Amino acid sequence: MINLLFFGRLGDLAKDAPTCIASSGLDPTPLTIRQLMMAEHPELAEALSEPQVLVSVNKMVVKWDQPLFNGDELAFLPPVTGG
Amino acid sequence: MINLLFFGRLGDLAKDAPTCIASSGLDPTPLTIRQLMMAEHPELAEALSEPQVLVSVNKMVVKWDQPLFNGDELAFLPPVTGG
Amino acid sequence: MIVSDLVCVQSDDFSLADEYQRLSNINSRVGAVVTFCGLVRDFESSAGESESTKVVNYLTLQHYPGMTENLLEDIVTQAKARWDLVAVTVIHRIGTLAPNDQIVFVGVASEHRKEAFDAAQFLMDYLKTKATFWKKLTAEGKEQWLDAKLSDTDAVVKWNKDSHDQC
Amino acid sequence: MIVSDLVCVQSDDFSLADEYQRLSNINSRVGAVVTFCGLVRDFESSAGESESTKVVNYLTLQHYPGMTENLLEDIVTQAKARWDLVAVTVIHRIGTLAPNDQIVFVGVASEHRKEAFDAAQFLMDYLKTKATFWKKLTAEGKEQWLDAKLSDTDAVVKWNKDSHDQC
Repeated sequence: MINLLFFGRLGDLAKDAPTCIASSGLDPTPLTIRQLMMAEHPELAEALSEPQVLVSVNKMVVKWDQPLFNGDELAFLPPVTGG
Repeated sequence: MINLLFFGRLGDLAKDAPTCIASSGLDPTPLTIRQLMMAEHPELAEALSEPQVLVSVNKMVVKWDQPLFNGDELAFLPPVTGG
Repeated sequence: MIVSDLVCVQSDDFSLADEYQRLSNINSRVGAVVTFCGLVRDFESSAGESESTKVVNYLTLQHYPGMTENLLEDIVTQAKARWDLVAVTVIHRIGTLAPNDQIVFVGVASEHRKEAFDAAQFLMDYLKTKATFWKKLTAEGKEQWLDAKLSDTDAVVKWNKDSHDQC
Repeated sequence: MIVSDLVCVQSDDFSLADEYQRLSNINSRVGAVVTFCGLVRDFESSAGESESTKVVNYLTLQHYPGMTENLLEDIVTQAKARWDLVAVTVIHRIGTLAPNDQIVFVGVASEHRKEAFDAAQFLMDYLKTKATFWKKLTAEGKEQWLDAKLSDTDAVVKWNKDSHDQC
């Protein structure tokens, strides 16, 4: 399984989205997982596609085509607003 | 009378120098007063001649040829080292 | 990050006096301590809405536990590589904050003032744009996630530029 | 200088906590407070003597009463003309100070952080080169008036340059 985290405004849109997803089968990447969301969570998938959204795997920012493995923690990060 | 103040290292050299000087007679300026010191306080006069030394009259920095008047407070200011 | 540095994400408030005490007493090399405290203001101009201002009820700060601490420690390490610093503290609060509450503390102790000023400003600029915090504003009864500010992004670009060509 | 600003030359110590309290509570516009504290270090490298370092016994700070306060108020007025600031505090101690003692405090409260950082640094740079203070160092039993540092003069030149051509 790959664990999914959604922060900031993405968290509000992801209330009904899965918190994990099977890692078998499709050679998963952040991009393919985003595409998978399109069918059942189109509003979320659209928000994830905004160019400022970053993805991290196991708390490190990665590219959207980073291969994912069983047990990975994938997080979707809208632009940060700390301080 | 013109009151004289010497700060920092100049104060140490001015221990025996006058604390005031008659304003009558010589159209006094900081420069003429410094020149007057030359005879009796040559070490002090030399220190006052260093290019970094500034003069103030009544707590405002002025040029060395500023005319002085009775009651003025003339101060000799070596480079400041606050903070 | 070495033992003299401190990075903390917490819901509790912090005390400037305590943090200053720690920084100024670390060792006798310290000649300069610069501190920055960020406070919640009671209005927030939203650039998208023609600079209208709203009365803030409260801010809710969310973060990504673990990742945030890593990023803050990384920023501190970068600052210490760039300037000769004695000690650094970064504290960021999370949870619900009201107007006038303290949000963020950055403190830098160094021998000379320029290093402390530059490093504190660098830490704040990076923290604003890199650390995984998100702010939700509740104002006039409505909730809204805040957008990143362009001026904050520009502030970081400046530091990257500085490291290439000093002007 | 307006009533929200404070300039003080005193032999008494100051409390960072009290000064921060005053600045952060002046009004609800304040979103950023930057403070600088200068401390007496226990060594003083004298550039003239091939960077040798001496153990400091104490520093004696002299100033020109009346003129110093005027100059500090003038520097504060300049800073407030240059940046949008809510409140400023400048405190400088005089008399005999030991290693680790606090010498100088500058605090700036503003809406946004950049103004507070820039103004605090400007105030320190000007204070160092313009305000009528003189330091006598007593180290290893010998008294010596300290020389002005070239780096401090350079720091002020930078601000004058900034006002002409921003880079």
